[in-house]
Amino acid sequence: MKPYWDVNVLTGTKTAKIVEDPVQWASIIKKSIRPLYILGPDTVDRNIGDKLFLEYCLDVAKAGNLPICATAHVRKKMSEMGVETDSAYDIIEIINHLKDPEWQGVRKEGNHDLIMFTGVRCDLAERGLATLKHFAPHLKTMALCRFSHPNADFALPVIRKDTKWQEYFDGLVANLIN
Amino acid sequence: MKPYWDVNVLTGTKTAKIVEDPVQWASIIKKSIRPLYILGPDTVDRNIGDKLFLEYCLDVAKAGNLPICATAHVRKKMSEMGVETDSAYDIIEIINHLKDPEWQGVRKEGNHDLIMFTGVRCDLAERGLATLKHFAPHLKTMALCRFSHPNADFALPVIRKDTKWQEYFDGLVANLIN
Amino acid sequence: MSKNKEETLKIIKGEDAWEPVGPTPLPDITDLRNWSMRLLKTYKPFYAPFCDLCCNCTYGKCDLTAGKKGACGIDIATHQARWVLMQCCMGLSAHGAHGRHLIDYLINKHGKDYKIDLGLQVDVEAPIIRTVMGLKPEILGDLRTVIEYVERGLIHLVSSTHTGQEGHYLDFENKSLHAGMLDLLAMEAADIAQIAGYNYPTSIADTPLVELGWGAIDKTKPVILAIGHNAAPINATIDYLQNNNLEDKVEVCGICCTAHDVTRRSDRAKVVGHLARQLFFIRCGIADVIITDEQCVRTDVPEEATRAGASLIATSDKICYGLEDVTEKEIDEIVKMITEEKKQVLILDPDKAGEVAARVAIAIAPGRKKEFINEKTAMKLAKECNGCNLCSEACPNLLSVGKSVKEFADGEVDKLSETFKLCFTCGKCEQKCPKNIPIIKIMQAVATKETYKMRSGRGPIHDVEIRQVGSPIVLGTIPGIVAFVGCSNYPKGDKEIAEMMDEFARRKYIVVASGCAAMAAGMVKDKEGKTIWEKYPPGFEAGGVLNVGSCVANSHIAGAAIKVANIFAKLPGRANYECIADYILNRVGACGVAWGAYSQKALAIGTGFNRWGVPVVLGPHSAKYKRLYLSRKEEDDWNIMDGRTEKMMDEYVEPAPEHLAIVIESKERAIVSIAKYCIRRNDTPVGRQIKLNHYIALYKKYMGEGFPDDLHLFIRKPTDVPMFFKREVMDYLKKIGWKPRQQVGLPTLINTYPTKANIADIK
Amino acid sequence: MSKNKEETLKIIKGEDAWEPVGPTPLPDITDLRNWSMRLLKTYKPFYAPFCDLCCNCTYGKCDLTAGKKGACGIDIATHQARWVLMQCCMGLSAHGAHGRHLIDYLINKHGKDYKIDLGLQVDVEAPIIRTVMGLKPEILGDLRTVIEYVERGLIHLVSSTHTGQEGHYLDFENKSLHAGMLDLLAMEAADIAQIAGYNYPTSIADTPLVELGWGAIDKTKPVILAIGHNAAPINATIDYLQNNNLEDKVEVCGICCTAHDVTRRSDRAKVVGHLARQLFFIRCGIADVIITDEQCVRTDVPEEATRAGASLIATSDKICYGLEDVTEKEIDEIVKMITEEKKQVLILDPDKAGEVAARVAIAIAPGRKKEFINEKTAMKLAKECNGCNLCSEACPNLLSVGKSVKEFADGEVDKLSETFKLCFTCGKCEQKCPKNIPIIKIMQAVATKETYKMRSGRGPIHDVEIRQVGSPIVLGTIPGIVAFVGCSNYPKGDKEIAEMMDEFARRKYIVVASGCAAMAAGMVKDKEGKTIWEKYPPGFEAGGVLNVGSCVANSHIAGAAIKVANIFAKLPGRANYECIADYILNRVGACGVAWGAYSQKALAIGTGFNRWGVPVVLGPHSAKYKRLYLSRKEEDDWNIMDGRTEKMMDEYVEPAPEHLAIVIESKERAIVSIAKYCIRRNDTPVGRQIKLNHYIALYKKYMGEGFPDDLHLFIRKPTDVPMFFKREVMDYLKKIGWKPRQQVGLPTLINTYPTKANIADIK
Ligand code: SF4
Ligand code: SF4
Ligand code: SF4
Ligand code: SF4
Ligand code: SF4
Ligand code: SF4
Ligand code: SF4
Ligand code: SF4
Repeated sequence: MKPYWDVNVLTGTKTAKIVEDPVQWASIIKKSIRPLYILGPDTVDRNIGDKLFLEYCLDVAKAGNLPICATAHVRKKMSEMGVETDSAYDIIEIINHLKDPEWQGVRKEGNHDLIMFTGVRCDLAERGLATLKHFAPHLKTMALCRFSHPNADFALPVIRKDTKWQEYFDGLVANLIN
Repeated sequence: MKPYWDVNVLTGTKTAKIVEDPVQWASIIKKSIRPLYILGPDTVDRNIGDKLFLEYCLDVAKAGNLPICATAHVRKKMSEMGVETDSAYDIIEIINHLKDPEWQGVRKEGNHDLIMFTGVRCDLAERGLATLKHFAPHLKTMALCRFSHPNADFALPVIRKDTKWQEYFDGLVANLIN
Repeated sequence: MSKNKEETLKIIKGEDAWEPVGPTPLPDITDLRNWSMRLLKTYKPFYAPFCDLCCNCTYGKCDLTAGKKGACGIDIATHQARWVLMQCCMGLSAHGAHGRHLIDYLINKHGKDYKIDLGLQVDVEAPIIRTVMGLKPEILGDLRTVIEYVERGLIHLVSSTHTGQEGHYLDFENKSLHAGMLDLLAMEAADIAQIAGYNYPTSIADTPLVELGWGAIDKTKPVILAIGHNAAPINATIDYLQNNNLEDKVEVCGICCTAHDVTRRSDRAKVVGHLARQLFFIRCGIADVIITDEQCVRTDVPEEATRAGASLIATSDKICYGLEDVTEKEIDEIVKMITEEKKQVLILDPDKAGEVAARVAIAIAPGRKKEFINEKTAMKLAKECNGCNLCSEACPNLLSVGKSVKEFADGEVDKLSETFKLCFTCGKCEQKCPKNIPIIKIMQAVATKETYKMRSGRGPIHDVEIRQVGSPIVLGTIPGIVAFVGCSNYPKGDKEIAEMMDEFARRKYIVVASGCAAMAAGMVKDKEGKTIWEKYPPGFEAGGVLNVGSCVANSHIAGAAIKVANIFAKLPGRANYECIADYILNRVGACGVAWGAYSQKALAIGTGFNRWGVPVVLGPHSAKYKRLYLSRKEEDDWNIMDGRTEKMMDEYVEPAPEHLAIVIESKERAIVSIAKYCIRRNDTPVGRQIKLNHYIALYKKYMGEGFPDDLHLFIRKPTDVPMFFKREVMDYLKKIGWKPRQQVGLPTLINTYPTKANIADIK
Repeated sequence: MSKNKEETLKIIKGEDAWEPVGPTPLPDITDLRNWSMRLLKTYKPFYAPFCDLCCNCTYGKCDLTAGKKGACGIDIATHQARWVLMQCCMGLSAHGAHGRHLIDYLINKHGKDYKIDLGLQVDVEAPIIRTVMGLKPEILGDLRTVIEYVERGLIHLVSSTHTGQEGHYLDFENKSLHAGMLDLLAMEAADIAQIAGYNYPTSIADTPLVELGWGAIDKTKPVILAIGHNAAPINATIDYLQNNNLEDKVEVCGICCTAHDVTRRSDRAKVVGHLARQLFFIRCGIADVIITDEQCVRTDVPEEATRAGASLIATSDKICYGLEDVTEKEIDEIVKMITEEKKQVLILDPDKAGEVAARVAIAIAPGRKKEFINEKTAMKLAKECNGCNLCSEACPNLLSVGKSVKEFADGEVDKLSETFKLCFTCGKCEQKCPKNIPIIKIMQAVATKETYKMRSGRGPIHDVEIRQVGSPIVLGTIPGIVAFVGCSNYPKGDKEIAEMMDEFARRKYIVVASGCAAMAAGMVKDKEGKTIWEKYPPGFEAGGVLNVGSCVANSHIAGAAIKVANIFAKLPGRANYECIADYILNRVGACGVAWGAYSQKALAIGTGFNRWGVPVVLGPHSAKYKRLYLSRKEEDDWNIMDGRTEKMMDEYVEPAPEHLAIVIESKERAIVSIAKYCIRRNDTPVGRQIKLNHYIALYKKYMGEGFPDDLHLFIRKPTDVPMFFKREVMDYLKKIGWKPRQQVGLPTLINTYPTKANIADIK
């Protein structure tokens, strides 16, 4: 499975499992004990259809009761929207923390066992996922990104249409609530 | 599709089409105009079941009326068996020739449009296929090899069992004759 | 293993007693290893593998995923570190070889005893060379000694990347840091050589404003375009034009650092733009003659020059393009070969190349047509687009170029124009297009034709400037020196560079730029139509905005930090690397920003700055460098010695600077972080107040209300709290249970690890 | 661009008039470019990409598949060539840095004026240095001059691998050839330095037979194992043992080239084996102390030494393993740290390291148990195998190791024993095993405990030998010099090396070996129990089998070819590279064989030989080097000049040598091809008869009945046809319509391309 961006083509052996079905995606999240949802700046710099990308993500976070790590300048928009973030590391910093199994996590309850992210710049995200693949065997990674990420443990297929992307979010939220 | 040998894992974007069905394999050969069958030393150094590997290959060549290029020391066994080879370059030399669209081929009728090989040392074959992938856009390559070859245009899946491998040969011969 | 004391002293002219020789003259790879290891203890390597495999030797490919070792025993971290070292060596070699050629060339011209004189304002002519080697260069020949030392170091470094050599990533990092150090050294030698040999201005701050932008090039004249980093041939063109009264008749312009350097020679030369405008400018066909020298030159210039109808003269052994070497032929004959036989040639004699370029340009220009494509024609070309987006998928800057082309075909100009501003004109999109749409050409129609100004490079910071700002820098009352360096692989275009620089200049930081960044900064105008170069003063002072020059001039930025220690604070600098670096790390609030770093050189430079104790912020693309140096502020070793008492502090000390090399995803976040990374443990309460004031204000501006969640770590006592936020902050501190603590007196790492450095020196 | 004639003459002591200075003293990258280009015209680069992508800079990864260019404009061929240059630079640096350290160390010991004296038999002490640089080295200081020249060359070469530099693959190849040339130069300097500095034997041919094989190591004594390529520390151990009358009490042994070099110092030292036995031998636990120096050392030695209970002393700045540098501590203290605190240490002073090793070994050996695992226990371990073959998939030598383990568990020993013979003990299989089966350990049980003999390295070929064989070599009556060099990445084990060498020695070729190949050749006995080293005479003569020594001694093989031109044929050699290389290419029937080449060094060495005009045959793994130099015998440019008439030949001239660098898949085919690659255009009819006789005979033996399909190309006149096959061949020639043609008189390429070389010199 080639990711959307050529620069992210995998040169490796361990590649993501593609999860086409939001039901399955939701069930992976639900099985985790201490998940973390990382939000990158694309979520505040883009819309999906008419709605801010971030709103979809916050719906997911809420539905799954996922603690958030707002990277880059995402915190600003969140605070404008009156949503508090659990933490605000930049992407490289949070990954650096996640590498350490002894780290206590953003809620000081222990390191996370599942990392999901959305809206991180795709080439940077892929590097971060590579770091975690090699150096954080204690956790699993999920790329909730329409451009697909081979270095994650679980990734989406490339989703070309906005409507499909919205549908995935909707399906996910629905299944996380149930 | 990972090939059997780790050292041959693809780091690239253009990867072989896996042809599981000998019918399809045969039809690709049949559609070619000037095919060439390259035989490597594994064909004389190994058996499949009780029969010399080479014998299967010669059956294929015969069924498909394929000119042969015997590489390494394959010629010796062939001549002992009383079979004449059309040419006897070593693997790198034949590939070097194939790169040139103006080359006249082993039968001096023009360069080949389809190259198939069997029994070349797997890591070396893969390098040769890479050469052709990049530098011989004028021809297609087929790896009739149970260990699978990502750099070919068409490759087999990994075939672990001798019996399956024999079956593939049998199917191929049957379909080439028809 | 191989150090001979007598020989060392001979090389550095030990008898020359300008300062006593410090503990580490001509350091070998292992001589500063303990310093590296001490840095790496706090700033640990962070690896982001770009590939899971190693393909370095014929045992490969080896899969190193998640703990697996290669056939040689190497693991993924060590392999990444090895790769980084190799890349640093490439960068170091690029500068070193460039320096070697320039110096040899100038020695051939002027003799090896030619004096180095940087003018009235610069007495400490070579702070890096002095501190690293213990040598005070006085003549061109001394600069060759520097390069010889660099060459000697290089072979050992490259050697250790061979399969079956170094086995620990920390030792590879020590070697990378060493390579970085040698890189800055070579750059200093190279820039001093060209300043001396070409009489570039060095003792004035307000160097001329030169014209910038492709729009500035007068197409009606013959146009000579130089691309690369070694101005020797294009400087020879300038000489030829001047000597023949042709300066008015011919346009000389440059891309990349050669552009900087030729404008230091003649302010009538023009700057087309940075690296990322290469293919665009060649293809638009304005240049009649292209001179390539070395580094960051597209490898397909011969093909593109032919396509554009331009003549090509290659001039470097680094870039020969398979062309015929005509160096030994007569000039007339060469001109004929180019103009009549339409040959592209290699001329290894810069003087000859310079003259040939001028003569060819004058000969062929009249016969050439030069027009940008118009919008209508471009739209017609774009109409073929089927919206498949294969082009977009290929884009290294993740641009939706396909969408822009499609919309442009439908008459929508702005989107494509925006895309062009973010585009590197790398050409990858175009070659993937199944409809063969000439995307780059189409972009000509939407590219601005505006012209801009850039201040030409000024070289080293003056000693007197250092004396003036030394104290406020070290006390913290000048909140920091922010240096924008490196290449143009920007995530979001030139604009962000100008914005970042403006933000800090307004806040009275000292803002320095070089190389492509200096050009990018000039490509944006404010409401009054002024670029940042016109808006701010050019001195090394609070609120000053400086262009030091080309890539090799980056050395002067490190040089300025060293001079703060050596000139202002009077630390003995000679062969005293660790003390000076320790001083910089703990007391000089400098931060490098390489927002668009793409090259191996930028990696080496950044790593070199890191060894001097200067943190570097990188843009998102730079995660592909594979290695960063990060701390974790609450977990890592911030233990430090109070240099006055020579005792370890027995309480937590602020994590400053927090990281040595970090990638930050967005400009907004980067700005906030840069302000933080200018904090030093030596700040006085007033200085700390000023720095925290900016940190908090920028945080509020870019990150939203509230306070940075690490603010308390940087507040030692209530006197550190900025007035403006006083009450709010004090409330917050109370809420989170903050407790006051001591300020470190003369913070230092010396003696916290095994070292031959003398702690007395840092006092 | 930077050549200064006076300085050049000063560096090479131009006033020293042993020969007039030729056209190319101290050549820069571009000075021999025309020679490279001429070679590359016939021997075109062949690229086999190992990866379709480039990941060199932060614009990547760029997909270069089939015609696509990267963001910097590079295409796949040029990128491959760049990669190869980088790899050649690594190899060159490994030897160069090794030479630099050795020379500096020996200069510190003996002074820079220490005379180089290679004994009565060697007057032309440094044929490569003389020919390339124009320098005749007389003292150690002169060897340092050589390395300085190499260092100067290196920085330019590495520089051109930077992104945005060289844009044509042919120019990258010229640079690789230059790197290869510098590599051989550095090796010559390094080996001469150690011969001079350590008094290695040099003027005798029958150097001692030393013991070879792990079985040869006396486990009951303290065992010190040296791994790597720089014998300085282990030589110091020998000194210490000798000075303290402990030589009998301690076993000193080595792996890889250090083993060669320590046996040149003391023939009581033993050779464990080559590179590929490293992990096996460490894990079997026989070594009490491991000394690592540099190159081809597993990167995980610290971990493996700990696991095996051995002490570890690292001794090189190339390999520091992150260990504490204890160089400055007292020996007693270091010994204590190792024996009591169980620390692994870094000691950068070879003398100190050597002594510490001896003292530690003596101290700890009595407390250690050393036993190979027995078959029964091993089988028990193997019983866990589930036959999943994940181990096999990981094997870089494509071994069915899983099957062997499974069958071993069922009591079948032979298969595993066979597998072990082909195994590199790289350990990749083991780490993939889901059942954690200790495969390498199990193999101990089936590994032969036999001991062998190897002739220790002899250094340069003697001038008198050259005088004796010069004529028959050039006439062709000695059918060829076949040199087996390089590493142990053999496709089918050590055996093939011994077989190939035996085939050519029996046929009265001159057979030379070095490095790992010399060891592999000794690991096989004939029916009478003799290794090839015991079976054939050790002189440079027809049917002789020689070990020149470690990797750096490979230079003496090129040296011998040069000496044929310079001593026997009296060609002026000084700074006369092209003439000498041309002579070798056309008249010296030498062929290198690097059957198991794995390293960047081997690549550089091979490329260096190519530039001298010596073809190299590589084993199948070496396709992973990505580049070969191949001709097509019927299509390519075989035009050549008759040196006597100075006219181009107007008819087809035999394609000899046919390729410069080729990978051959099987030993059988390689043997036939090697015989062919020894054919030269200069062969007299008698010489050609002899060569063709072997070619035909070997063809029939390994390729079956009939004749090679290119036989006719090598037959000029009926007098070229070997007696034995006369009638058969003449019939065949008639059948295919062969026509006789002229023999070239003094075949040469000089003056067939632009060159400063003087054709008069080749006469
Ligand atoms: S260098 Fe090491 S990891 Fe890389 S291919 Fe060679 S053996 Fe494998
Ligand atoms: S030319 Fe511009 S738009 Fe096209 S791929 Fe390169 S950066 Fe992207
Ligand atoms: S690849 Fe070509 S056709 Fe496809 S979207 Fe891009 S410009 Fe349009
Ligand atoms: S390291 Fe680079 S060149 Fe090597 S396999 Fe990976 S992507 Fe390809
Ligand atoms: S060096 Fe060139 S091909 Fe390689 S990643 Fe960089 S831009 Fe792409
Ligand atoms: S240790 Fe031997 S059998 Fe195992 S993978 Fe390496 S070469 Fe193959
Ligand atoms: S991986 Fe382990 S279990 Fe599987 S075949 Fe190999 S030895 Fe047996
Ligand atoms: S021959 Fe190869 S493996 Fe052996 S020691 Fe030399 S470089 Fe290393």
